[in-house]
Amino acid sequence: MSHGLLLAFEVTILVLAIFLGFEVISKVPTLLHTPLMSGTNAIHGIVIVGAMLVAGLGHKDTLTTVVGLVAVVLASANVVGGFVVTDRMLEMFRKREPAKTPAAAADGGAAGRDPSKPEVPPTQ
Amino acid sequence: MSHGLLLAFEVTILVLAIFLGFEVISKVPTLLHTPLMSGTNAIHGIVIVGAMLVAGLGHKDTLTTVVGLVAVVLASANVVGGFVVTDRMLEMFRKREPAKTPAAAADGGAAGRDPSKPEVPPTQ
Amino acid sequence: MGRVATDFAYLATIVAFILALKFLSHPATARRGNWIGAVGMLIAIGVTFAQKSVVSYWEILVGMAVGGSFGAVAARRVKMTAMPQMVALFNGVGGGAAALISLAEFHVLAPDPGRLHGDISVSIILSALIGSISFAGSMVAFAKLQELIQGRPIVYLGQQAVNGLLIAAVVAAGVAIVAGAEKQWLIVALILGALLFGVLFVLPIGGADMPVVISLLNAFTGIAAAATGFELENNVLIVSGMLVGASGTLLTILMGRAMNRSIANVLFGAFGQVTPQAAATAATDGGTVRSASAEDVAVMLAYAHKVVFVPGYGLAVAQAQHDVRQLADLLEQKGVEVSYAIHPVAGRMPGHMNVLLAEANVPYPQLEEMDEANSEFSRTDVALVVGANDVVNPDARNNQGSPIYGMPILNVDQANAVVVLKRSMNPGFAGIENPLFYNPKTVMLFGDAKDSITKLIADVKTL
Amino acid sequence: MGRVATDFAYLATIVAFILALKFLSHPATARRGNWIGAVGMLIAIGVTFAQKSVVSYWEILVGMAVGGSFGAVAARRVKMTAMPQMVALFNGVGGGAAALISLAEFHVLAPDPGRLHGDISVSIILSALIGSISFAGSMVAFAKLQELIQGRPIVYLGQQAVNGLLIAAVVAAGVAIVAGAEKQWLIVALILGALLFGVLFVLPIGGADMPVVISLLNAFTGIAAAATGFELENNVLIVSGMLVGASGTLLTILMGRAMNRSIANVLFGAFGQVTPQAAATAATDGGTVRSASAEDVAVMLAYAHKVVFVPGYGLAVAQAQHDVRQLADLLEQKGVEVSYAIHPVAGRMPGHMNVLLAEANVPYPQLEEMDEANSEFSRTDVALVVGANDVVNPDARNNQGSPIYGMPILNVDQANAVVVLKRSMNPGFAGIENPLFYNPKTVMLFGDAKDSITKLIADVKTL
Ligand SMILES: NC(=O)c1ccc[n+]([C@@H]2O[C@H](COP(=O)([O-])OP(=O)(O)OC[C@H]3O[C@@H](n4cnc5c(N)ncnc54)[C@H](OP(=O)(O)O)[C@@H]3O)[C@@H](O)[C@H]2O)c1
Ligand SMILES: NC(=O)c1ccc[n+]([C@@H]2O[C@H](COP(=O)([O-])OP(=O)(O)OC[C@H]3O[C@@H](n4cnc5c(N)ncnc54)[C@H](OP(=O)(O)O)[C@@H]3O)[C@@H](O)[C@H]2O)c1
Repeated sequence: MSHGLLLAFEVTILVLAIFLGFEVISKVPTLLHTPLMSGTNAIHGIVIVGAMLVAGLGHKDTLTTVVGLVAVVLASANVVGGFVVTDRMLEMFRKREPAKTPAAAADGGAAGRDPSKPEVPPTQ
Repeated sequence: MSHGLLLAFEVTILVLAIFLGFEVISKVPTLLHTPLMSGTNAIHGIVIVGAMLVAGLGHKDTLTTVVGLVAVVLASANVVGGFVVTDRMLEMFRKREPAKTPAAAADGGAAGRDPSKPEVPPTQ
Repeated sequence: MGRVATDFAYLATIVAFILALKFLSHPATARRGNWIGAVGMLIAIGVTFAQKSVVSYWEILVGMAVGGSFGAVAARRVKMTAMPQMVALFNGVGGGAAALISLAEFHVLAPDPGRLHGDISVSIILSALIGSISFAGSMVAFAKLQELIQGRPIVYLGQQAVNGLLIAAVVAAGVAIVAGAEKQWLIVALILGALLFGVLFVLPIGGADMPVVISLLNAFTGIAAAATGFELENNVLIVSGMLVGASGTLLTILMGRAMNRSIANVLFGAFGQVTPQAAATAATDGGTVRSASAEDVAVMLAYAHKVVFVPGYGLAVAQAQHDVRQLADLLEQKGVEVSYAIHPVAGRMPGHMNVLLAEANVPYPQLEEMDEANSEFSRTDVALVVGANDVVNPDARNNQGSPIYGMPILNVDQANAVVVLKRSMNPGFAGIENPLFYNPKTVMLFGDAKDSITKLIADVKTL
Repeated sequence: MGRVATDFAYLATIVAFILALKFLSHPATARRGNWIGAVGMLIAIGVTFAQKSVVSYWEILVGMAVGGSFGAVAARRVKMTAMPQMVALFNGVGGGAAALISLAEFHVLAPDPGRLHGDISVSIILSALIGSISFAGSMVAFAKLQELIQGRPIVYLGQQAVNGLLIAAVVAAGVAIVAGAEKQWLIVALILGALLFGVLFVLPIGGADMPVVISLLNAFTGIAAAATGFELENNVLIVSGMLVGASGTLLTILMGRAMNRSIANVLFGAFGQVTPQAAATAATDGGTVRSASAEDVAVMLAYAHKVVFVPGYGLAVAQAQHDVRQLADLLEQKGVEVSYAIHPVAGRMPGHMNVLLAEANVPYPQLEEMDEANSEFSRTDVALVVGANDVVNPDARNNQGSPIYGMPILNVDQANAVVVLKRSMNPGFAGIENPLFYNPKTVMLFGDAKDSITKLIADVKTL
C-alpha cells in the first residue's frame, strides 16, 4: 500500500469521524454543555500517544528530548486533569438524582437513618 | 503498507460506518420507515461497483464472464429500481405538503389569491 | 485513474450516501435525500468505469441496459399498493449480485487451494452466504406479497431443527473453505445451501410481517455488500454496505417496536396462523352485534357535526381511498367537519395509509396522527372505521391477556357512535377478537369497503 | 507489538471514545461515559508503550508523573466555581503538546529541505498552527477567568486589521514550508506568530463569553490532534481528534444558540464592553425603584404560600448557595412551598446553577427547568431573584430593540411580587437596563447576596 493509498484511507476515516462527531452531539441538553466540553477536552488528551512516540524515540538529540519530554508533561496534564475535572462536575450533577422527601417533619426519625441512603429532605 | 495494515484500516472504517449508520437513523418517524427502507435498499445497490469490477476484467473465462454479466444485470436492477421506487413513494408523501383547497366555498374570492400563500382550510 | 485518485473519488460517493441517509430521515427532505443518493451512485459508477482494471466496457453496458431498464419499468409500472414487494424484489437482486461477485472472485483468485488471505476468504464466504440468504428470502417475501404463494405462515413439525441443521452445514462448508479447502464445488454447495435456507427461513413468516422481514433482509444485503468490499479492498463498498447494514438493522428494530413486537417474535413467532381459540371466543362474548343498512349510516353521517374516518388495511384491499375522499368531500359540502385518524401501523407497511390517502389527494391538514386524533374522539359524533381492526381494538388498552396488549390504539370507542365497515366478523392481522364490534355504540356495515362507501355516497346525496 | 496489532488495539480506544461521547450526551449516563473514555485512554497508552519504536521508557514515565500529578492535584483542588478556567488550562496544554509534537517531528523528519511528503508537511503545519493558537488562547481565557488580567474586552483601533495581517504572515510561513522551504527557523517563527495570534484573538472577548471560546478552542485542540495523527500515520489520533473537533464545533454552536448569540458575535462582537448608551437609558425610564429592608422581605417570604428562588450569576459571585439552601429549608419548615427556577444560561457556564445548587445539596425535585418554572409563576407569591439579571429581563420578550430580544427568559414578572437581591443598579452580563426593577411589583434588596440572605435567615427566624 503506497503512501498515497494510506492517505486516502486516512482521509476516509477522517470524514467518517467528522460526521460521527456531529451526529453524536446533535441533541445534547444545555445542562450538559459544560461537562461535555470538559469530557471532550479529556478525550483530545489522546495527543499523549503522539507525545509518547516522540519522547520514546531512541538516539534523539537534545532538542527532541526536551521537546518530547515537555509534550508528555503537557499531554499527561491534559489527560489526567481532563478526566478528573469532568468526573467531579458530573458527580455534582448526579447528586440531584435520588432526592424524594420522606416528609419527616417532626417525627424524630432521623436517628434510624442510613447515611448511604439517597438524599434526605432538607428539613434541618 | 502491508495487507494486514490495509485490513486494519478497513476494519476501522467498517466500525465507524456501523456507528454512523445507527446514529443517523436513531430518531426517524414511523411515517418514513417504508421509504427509508426503500432508500437504503437503493444505496446497497453499490454492489454494482463490485459487479463492474468483475465483469470488466479482461481475459476472463466463460464462467466469470457469465457470472459477472448476471451480477451487473442484477445490481443495475437494484440501483435503478431502488431509486425510482423510493422517489415514487416520496412523491406520494410530498403531495401532502401542498394540499390547500383554495376554500372557494361561496365567496368567489379565489381569483385574488396567491397560490404560494400558506395553507387555507379545506371547506370546499 | 490510479488507485489513490479512485479512492478519493469514491469518498465523494460515501459523503453523498451519508447525506442521503440524513436527509431521508426527515419528512421535509426525504425526497432530496433520495436524489443525493442517486447522484452518489452515479459518481461511483463513473469512477469505476475509469478504473484501469475495467476493460470490457460492452459487457457492463449491456448488463446495465438490461438490468436498468427492467428496474426502471418495473418501478414505474408498479401500483402504490404493491410497493413492498417491489422493494423486496430489488433487495433480493442486490443480494444475488453480491453472492455472484463472491463466486466470481473466488473462481478468479483461488485456482489452487490454500492461496487466499484469511480475511479475503472470510469475506468471500460471508458475502456469498448472506447475499444468497437475502436473495432467496426476498424472493419468497415477494411471492407471498404478490400472492404467488400462500401468505399465511407455512409451519411443520421440527421446522426449527431442520433450519438449524441446514445453516450449520452451510457454515461448516464456509469454515472448510477458510481453513484452506478452496474447492469450487464447496462454495457452490454453500451458495445452494444458503439459498435453501433463505427460502425455509421466510416461509414460516406471515405475509403481513413481510415489511419487517424485508427490512431485515435489506440490512443483510448491506452487510453482504460490505463483505464484498473487503474482498475487493474497496472502501466505498465497505462504508456504503455497512451504513445500510447498521441503519437497516436499527430500522428493523424500530419497525418491530412500532407494532409492539420483538424481532424474534416476528421471525420465529409464525404470527398470523389460524388460531382456533381466537375464533372460538367470538361467540362466548355474549355481546350482540348490531348491523346497519347504508341508509341508516348515511343519515348518521349527514347529520353529524364531526366525522372521523379511521382507515385500515381493508381500505387498501378494497382500493377505496378515492371513494372515501369523495364521501368526505360530500359531507364537507353539507357542513360536516371531517378528518382522518392515521394509526402508525395501520395497513401492512409503515406509512401505508398516508400513501393511499395522498394518492387520493386528501388535503394534508385533514390527516391527524394518533395522539392528535385521540384527543378529539370525545367530541366526535361518528367514527367511521373503514377496514381497520387491530388498530382500534380496545383490548390493547384493557385486556392484559391480549397478544396486542400495550400497543397504542385509536380510541374510537370514545366517539358518540362508531360505524365499522368490513366484510365479515373475521379477525384482522393479529387474528384476535375485537370487543369494539360488540360495543352498544357500534354498528357494523358489512360488505366490501369500496361497495359500502359507494352506497353511502349515493345515499348521502339523496338526503 | 507490530504495526497491524497496534492498529487493531487502537480500534478499542476509538470505540471507547465513541461510546464515551454517546454516554456523555445523556444526563443519566454522562458520568459512566467519562469513565469509558478514561479506560479507552488507558488502553491507548498501554498499546503505545508496547510499540517497537518506543524505547525511552523513563523519559515518558517521568513526564507522565509530573504532568499527571499536576493535573490530578489541580483538578481535585479547584473550587467548583473555577471549573471553566481549569478546563481552559487543560485544553491549552493539550494544544501545546500537539504543537510541540509537530515541532519535534519536523526536526526529526526534515533535516534537509524538500524531503517531506506534501500531506505530512501540511499536517505538521496545521497541527503546529492550530495547537499554538489553542494553547495561547486558552491561557488568556484562563487568565481572564482567574482574574489575572482584566475580564472586560480589550479593544483598540485597527485590531481586526492587525490580527488579519498576523494570521496572513503565519499562513505564508506555512505555505513556504509546504512548498519546500523546510527550515527550522520558519516553523519556530510560525509557532511564535500563532501564539501571538492566539493571545490577540482572545483578548478582545469579554470574560463572560469565555465558556464559548473555550469550547471553540477545545475543538481546535481536537483538530490539532487529528493533524498530528496524519503526521504520525496514526488512526487513533485522527479519529479521536476529529471526533472532538467536530463535536466541539457543534457544541460551540449550541452554546451560542442557548444564549441566542451567533458565534461570530461572540468572537468579534466584543460583547460586554462598557456601552455608554446602556447606562444612559437608566434614568430616562422615568419609573421609580422601590428598595426594601430585609425585615420587610422576611415578612413577605414567611407569609407566602409559594416562593420561587431565581438564582443567577450573582449567586455564584457571592457564593451564597449554602445560605440560600438554608433559607429555603427554614421557609419549608414554616409550611411555605419552595422551588428553584433554573434558566439554562444563568451564570457564566451552561449548567452553572445546577452545579452550585447541587453543591449545596438542594433536593433534585425542587429544581425546575425554564418551561416548568414559567408555567408556575402565575401562582407564585414571591419570586426571589438572587443575583440574576439578564435571565429575568422582560425586554427579551417585549422590546424588539433590545440586544437580548428573543432570548427565552424566566417570567418572574408574572408572580405576585418580585424581590431582587443585588448590590447596585448596575447591569448584568449583557450590559443593558432591566425594566423589571422599575416594575411596581418589584422591590430591591440591595447588598451582597450572601449578606442579604444571611439577614433574611435571621429575620425569618424571629417571626
Ligand atoms: N403498518 C405496518 O407497518 C404493519 C406491518 C405489519 C403488520 N402490521 C399489523 O397490521 C395490523 C394493521 O391493523 P389494521 O387495523 O389496519 O388492519 P387489520 O387489523 O389487519 O384489519 C383489517 C380488517 O380489514 C377488513 N377487510 C379486509 N378486506 C376488506 C375489504 N375489501 N373491505 C372491507 N374490509 C376489509 C378485514 O375484515 P374482513 O375480512 O371481515 O373484511 C380486517 O378485519 C396491525 O395488527 C399491525 O400490527 C402492520
Ligand atoms: N450560562 C452560560 O453558559 C453563559 C455563558 C456566557 C454568558 N452568559 C450570559 O450571562 C448572563 C447570565 O444571566 P444572569 O441573570 O445569571 O446574570 P447577569 O445578567 O450577568 O446578572 C448578574 C447580576 O448579579 C449581580 N451580582 C453580582 N455580584 C453579586 C453579589 N455578590 N451579590 C448580589 N448580586 C450580585 C449583578 O448586579 P450588581 O453588580 O448590581 O450586584 C448582576 O446584575 C446572560 O446574559 C447569559 O447570556 C451565560
